[in-house]
Amino acid sequence: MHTAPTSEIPAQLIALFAALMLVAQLLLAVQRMLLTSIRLFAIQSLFLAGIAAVVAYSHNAFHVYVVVALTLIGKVAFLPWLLDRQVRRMKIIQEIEPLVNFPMSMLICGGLTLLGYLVARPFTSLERLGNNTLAVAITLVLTGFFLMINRRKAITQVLALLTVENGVMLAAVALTTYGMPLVVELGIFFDVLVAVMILGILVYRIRETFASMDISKLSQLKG
Amino acid sequence: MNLDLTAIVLQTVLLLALAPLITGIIKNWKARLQNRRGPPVWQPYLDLRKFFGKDMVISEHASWVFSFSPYVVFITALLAGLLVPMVTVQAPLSLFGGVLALVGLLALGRFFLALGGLDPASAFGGMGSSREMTIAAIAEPALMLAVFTMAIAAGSTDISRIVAATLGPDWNLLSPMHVLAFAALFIVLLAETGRLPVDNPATHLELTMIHEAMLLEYSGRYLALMEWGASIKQLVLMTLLVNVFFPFGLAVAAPAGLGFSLLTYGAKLLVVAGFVVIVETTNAKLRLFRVPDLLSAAFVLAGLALLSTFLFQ
Amino acid sequence: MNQLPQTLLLLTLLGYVLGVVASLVCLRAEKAANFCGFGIACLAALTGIAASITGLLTGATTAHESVQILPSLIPYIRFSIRLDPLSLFFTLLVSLVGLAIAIYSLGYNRQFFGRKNLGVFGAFFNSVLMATTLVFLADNAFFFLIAWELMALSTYFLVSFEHEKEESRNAGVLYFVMSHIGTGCLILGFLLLFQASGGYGFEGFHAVGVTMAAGPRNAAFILFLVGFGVKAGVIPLHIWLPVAHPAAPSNVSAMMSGVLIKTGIYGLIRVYFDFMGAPPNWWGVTILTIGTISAVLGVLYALMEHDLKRLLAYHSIENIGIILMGLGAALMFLHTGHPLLASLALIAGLYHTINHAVFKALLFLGAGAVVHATHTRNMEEMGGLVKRMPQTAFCFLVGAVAISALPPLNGFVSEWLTYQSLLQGFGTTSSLIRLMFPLGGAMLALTGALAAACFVKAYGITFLAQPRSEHAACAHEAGAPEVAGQFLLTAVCVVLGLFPTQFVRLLDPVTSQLAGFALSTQLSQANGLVLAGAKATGGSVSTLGLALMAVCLLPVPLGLWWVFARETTVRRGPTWDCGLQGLTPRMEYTATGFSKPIRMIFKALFRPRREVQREYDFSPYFAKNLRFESHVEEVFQTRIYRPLNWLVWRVSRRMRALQAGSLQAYLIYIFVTLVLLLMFAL
Amino acid sequence: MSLLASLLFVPAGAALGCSLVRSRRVMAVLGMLAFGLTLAVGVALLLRVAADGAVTEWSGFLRADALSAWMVVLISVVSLATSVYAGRYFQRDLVARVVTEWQVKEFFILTPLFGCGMFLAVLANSLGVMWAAVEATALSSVLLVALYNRRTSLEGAWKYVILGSLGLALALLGTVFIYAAACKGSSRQLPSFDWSYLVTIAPQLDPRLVRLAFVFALVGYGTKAGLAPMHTWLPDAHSEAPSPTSAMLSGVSLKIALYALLRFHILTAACLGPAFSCHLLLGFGLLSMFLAAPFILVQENLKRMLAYSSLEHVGLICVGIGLGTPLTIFGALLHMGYHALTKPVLFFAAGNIHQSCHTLEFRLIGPGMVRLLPVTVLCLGLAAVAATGLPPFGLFFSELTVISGGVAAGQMTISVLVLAALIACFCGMLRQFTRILPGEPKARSLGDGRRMDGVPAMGLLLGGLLVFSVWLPRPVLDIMHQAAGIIGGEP
Repeated sequence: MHTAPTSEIPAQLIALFAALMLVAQLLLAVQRMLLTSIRLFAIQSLFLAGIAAVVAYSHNAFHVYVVVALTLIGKVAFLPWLLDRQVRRMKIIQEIEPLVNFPMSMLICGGLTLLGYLVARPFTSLERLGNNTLAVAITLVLTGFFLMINRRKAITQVLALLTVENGVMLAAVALTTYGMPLVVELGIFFDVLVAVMILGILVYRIRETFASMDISKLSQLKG
Repeated sequence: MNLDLTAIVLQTVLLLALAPLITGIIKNWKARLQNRRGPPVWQPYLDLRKFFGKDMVISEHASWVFSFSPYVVFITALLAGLLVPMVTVQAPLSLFGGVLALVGLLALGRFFLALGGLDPASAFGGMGSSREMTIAAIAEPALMLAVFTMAIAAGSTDISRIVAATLGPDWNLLSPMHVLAFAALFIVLLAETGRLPVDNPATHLELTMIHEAMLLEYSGRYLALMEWGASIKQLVLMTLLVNVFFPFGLAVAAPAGLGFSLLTYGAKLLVVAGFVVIVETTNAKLRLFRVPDLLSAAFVLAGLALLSTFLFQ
Repeated sequence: MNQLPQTLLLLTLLGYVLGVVASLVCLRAEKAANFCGFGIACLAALTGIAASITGLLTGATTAHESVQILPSLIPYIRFSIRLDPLSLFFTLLVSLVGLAIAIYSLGYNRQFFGRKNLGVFGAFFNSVLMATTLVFLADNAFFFLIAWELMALSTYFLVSFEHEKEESRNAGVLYFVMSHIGTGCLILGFLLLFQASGGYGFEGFHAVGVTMAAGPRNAAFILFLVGFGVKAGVIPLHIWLPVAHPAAPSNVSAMMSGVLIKTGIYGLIRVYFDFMGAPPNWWGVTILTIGTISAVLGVLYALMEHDLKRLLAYHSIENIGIILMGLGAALMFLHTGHPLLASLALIAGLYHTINHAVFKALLFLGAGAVVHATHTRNMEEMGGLVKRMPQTAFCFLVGAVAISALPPLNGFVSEWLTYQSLLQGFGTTSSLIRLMFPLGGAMLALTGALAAACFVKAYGITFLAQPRSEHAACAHEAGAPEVAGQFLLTAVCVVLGLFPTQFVRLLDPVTSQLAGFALSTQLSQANGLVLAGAKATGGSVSTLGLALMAVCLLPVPLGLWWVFARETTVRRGPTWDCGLQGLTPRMEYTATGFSKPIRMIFKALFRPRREVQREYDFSPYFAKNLRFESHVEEVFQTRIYRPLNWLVWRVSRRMRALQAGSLQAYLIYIFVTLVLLLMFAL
Repeated sequence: MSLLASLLFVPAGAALGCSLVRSRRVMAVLGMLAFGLTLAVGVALLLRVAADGAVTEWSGFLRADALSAWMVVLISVVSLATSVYAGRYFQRDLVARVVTEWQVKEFFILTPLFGCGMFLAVLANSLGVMWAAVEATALSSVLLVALYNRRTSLEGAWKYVILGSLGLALALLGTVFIYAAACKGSSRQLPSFDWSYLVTIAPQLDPRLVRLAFVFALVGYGTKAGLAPMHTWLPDAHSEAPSPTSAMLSGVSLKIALYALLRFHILTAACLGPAFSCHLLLGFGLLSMFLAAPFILVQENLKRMLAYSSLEHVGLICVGIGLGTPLTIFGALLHMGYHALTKPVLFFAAGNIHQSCHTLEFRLIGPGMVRLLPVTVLCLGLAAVAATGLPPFGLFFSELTVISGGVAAGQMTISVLVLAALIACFCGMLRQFTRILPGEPKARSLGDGRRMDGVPAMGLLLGGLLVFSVWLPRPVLDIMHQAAGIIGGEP
């Protein structure tokens, strides 16, 4: 019979990594430089991969290793590279100008974290791996959501979307026995990949036609 | 109830004969009250005779409606007359229609009278028709309400039955219902017959005349028919008034007591005529837009009459 | 029992379908389309008349048989028709009027040759006839609603048939919107009945009202009143009517005013007398009051019109009011338990229904001919037409006399019956309510007198005196089919007026079905010559007798003429012009002038606005030229509908701000939704 | 070849073929063939499911029950009509130099993929795969929306993809929660993620997790299905996409998202009892209906107005399902079908008008379309009559079925609200169409007015609509009753 291994090393590692993911997220929320935030995202994904790796190791489940690999290849290496390249090629002004100023956004993120914990409270009992991972996951989703709202540039919105994705994957790893069936994982992975590519294409076209990436310029369709 | 032909014929003759006389009497008495000698009472007969003898001039704009109207006016007045009991309780045509039919017939006559006024394309005619129809329209509810009061009391719209009911044992002249309804109907009578203070039958001043304005283009025998029809209508309304409210003396069965009833009838008519004369001499003509006040007063009176049937019983 | 009416009715419906198909088939060949479409409509309508009359005479039972005409598709729908007396009576109405209009259209539509697509016109005309017939025959609320909506839809297309005119388009929209709102109320009402009876079948609805709780029952009453009231054009739901009827082609106006608004009456009778069970008192009182108000206000607004067709449209409102007075009285009698009087009042209402259908259709057809001849609907530019289009003028005169409720024509008969029921209603109750009856009667009298005034104006200004415009001066009589259609209706007017007792016999099954009494024997005295009230002593009238008597009296004036005026001559001369050089049409009395006294008397209601502009050189008494405008605004329009409309627009425009185009805003919507759900839904 | 697999492979093959050939006509024919085939297969599938229950293939990876079969038929019909319409449409666009050959090729490749994704979404048994498939449809349609590459179309596409993929991320979270709930019960080895399995164990699932899962799924798939207030991408995408794509988006893609939501709804109802999810669906449905009305009334753009009317219809479907009685669910499914037959016609006609007038703004189109494009306007008018819920077309029946079902369920107020919203939308549509269709056109002619643009496609759909309005074949009725049973939670 399987019980939540709260006292074991893996569990603590997972809790640690999850916390670090959250930290990365909060840093993203206050980050001014575009390239830096891309790297932050890479780091966050790295922690995600770490968690997956711990899970895989502690349950020595093969297919979770696949997940680890995919995450490393995709979210840690490929996507950041892609975005980075695009940013450089399009010579986007580095400055990110958010809608809400930073103290305010910090405050909101704090509130969202609180909400995440409130929502996750009833479920702590059924988490298999470490405390509050679920809370972190929900918080990641919510703050990522807030980031999307708070950013003006197309690229940054893509980034925020990816952090939301990270949150979801964290939940997947944290809540389920150990990850989801392989086919689902693969499907999700490739969807995310394709999504980012298509977003890239769109960002490029927008850049071409609007000579800017400020999506607040995209407001002709009204009513 | 079969139709009594003799009664029909007699009443028709009576109507034809009596109507101009009443007009003449009213004219004559008015003159006397105003210290004039005035025309003799049979003057209207002479007028009619003369009109019939005259050639006619018909407006070139007029159509067949113009020539058709006098007959309608004349005949509807006669028909209406046959629906009211004059000297006998049983009106000759009461089977063919009660008070509703009477009002309807008079309205039909008025309808064509007004059309005849409009037909010759003269502004006077149009003005006359417009005013005539307006006044009739606002007189109608008062008339109907007063009539309903009587009809409800008698439980029938048949005038003979109403008369019979009033003639019955439980008849008292001074019941508030009777008094109020009578007052209402009297005002309506003034309005319907084009008397002062509503209309001045004696004037030919364009802006004040109503009935005369419609007849302006008529001449010769058509004019005669129109005038005669008008006086018959007046007689009919007076008869309605007197016989519905003061039915005493009416002969119940045909031959017996006809003479007496005829006498009483004449007397009653004279009294009403006197009333009319007094009103006409003591009142000035109202402005057209004050007439509604008068008639709405009549409406209120009739309404009160109705209410009184409801309260005192 | 008797299959004949059934088969005939099915043939009728089939005929209308055939008409639709045929007119669509010869879409390109307009002459053929006109001929096929309306010719077939004529035949079908004839069959309908035959069917309904045979049904009413032979199958004089209240037990209806229901016939399935299509397989049912979805739960609750049954495409079945019923042949009970009420349906048959209204089928008679639609077929009769439809026949005349179809004949008329054969000629009237020639004006559209080369301009419009007559195939479409014929198709929609037939489909309106079919849908209306189905509305009267439907045996299932679902089916009823389908037919109802089909009718509204086809009518919408017919109203905006001349869609080049902005007026027609807007009229169509207004009509359809109002009608749809009404339909919404109907659906709700039927849903309430459905709740009570558990099905949509009419036989299940029969007297279901008694099983309902007071709340839903009254709600249903009001919903049906609104729903059918919109269609019938009851004040204050009437605003579409004076807009839509004039905008449509005249044969369509005749159709709408003659038949379509009667579907509302049919619905009210069907629901209140068949479904709702014994009514509480205030229902009847409400209906009677609304009827009275509609009658008086309708005719008053009609008087203010100088657009011939708008005037007629307002008169439709008035007559619907008169019909409702009969129905309301009947409901009150049912409440106080006087089924006999209830039947009398019902007869009055139904009689007036068919009368109005006939003479209003007649008047609209005449107006159509006139408008076509003079190219205007403004009476001020007509005049003198009695010489130029004599037959139309004659028919219109008959219609005018009939609608003014003057003896001996049909309008008088039905109003006489209404008066009778009102007067005898006074005795049915001892509460103060009973004062409503004579007061209602007085208002009815006022209505009648005003209607007479209005039609003196309409006829006098339109047909008499000098032509007021070039077009009127060179107008020509309408073609043979038009005249034929009008004469048919004229004849019906006269027949309905002179032989009421014979016609009342047709109503026996209806009244015995709905109020439990067959009155025709009581109502007819002196073997059918005289029409009596419900009580033998209640008073009687005989239009036929009066007419004959009038003929008998004719010798009097003729004799006088022969005696005194044999050798007098008749000379044609100019009208007295006060010594001017002849009268010009501009000196004639105008329609506006004619109705001025009424306008002044009812100033409080009309709130007339007048603008006078004078230009004079030296003295105000010799104006060089003078411009006079006078407007009358409908109080419902200005006080209720316009503000409402304005409000709706305002709110909608405000709401557009939600979709302002900013992606952030959209994200925030989703975010807030999510957060709220997380906080409350969990 | 087996039924379900062929449904996936045929469109995929068509896409492949289109990517290989270069002749436009061949590509169009390929599309038509593919979807014609899928339609045939779909009908076969429908008959089979109607006869003997759910069909599974690939060891239960693909599974088609009545609901799926119904959706399959709808997808095939709309896609077939779209590909029939698209050929001539893009030909005209090419003549007008609005698109390049390459963009047309892009369309013909992506559309079968779009269809393929939708088929997979309705056929997949595993919720995870279903999610992936829905995401795939979203991604394949984004580029279609952006096809014209105008500023506005890019904007529309951007909003569509951002909101869509965000929503889908939330939906994924919901999916994960369901899976987690499934994991709880079972022991160490991976539990199956199959819907057919989950629905059996649903009563044992942890209610709190399921509740959470449904909330996320509702917001997520609701965004894709265009439920207010998550609908904001809908008018932008629909108005900016090429008309064939708009037709597919509005005709089926919304319903696919709704279908996914329904699967969650069924699980939730089975676990928590119907009240929770039904009430949420009711709320969102009503909100959508009421939000649609004013926007329709004051809309200035034809296709945006059509999009809002889709919003209204989706809302009605949600209400029907939320009311939760067999009758209302039946009505909702019926409504899905009729709407799928109606809305594409409207978009096709709008496409014709767009190509003729080069604008979609009502005031620029101006009155008198009936004179300029009689045939198009005839189809548009018929479809509009249907879409506003007037007889003799089916939507009248389905709407009335839903309403009366609501009354039968004792939900009088809901029915009243629905009716009010429907009437409001009707008034708006009537007013808007009266602005452009009738009347005397401004002094310009659009060349040959008798052109038969897109008549085959519109005729196909309208014919089907008319036929199925008066006559529903027995199997179809059975299918819908079975589906209603499934949604209603019967085993």
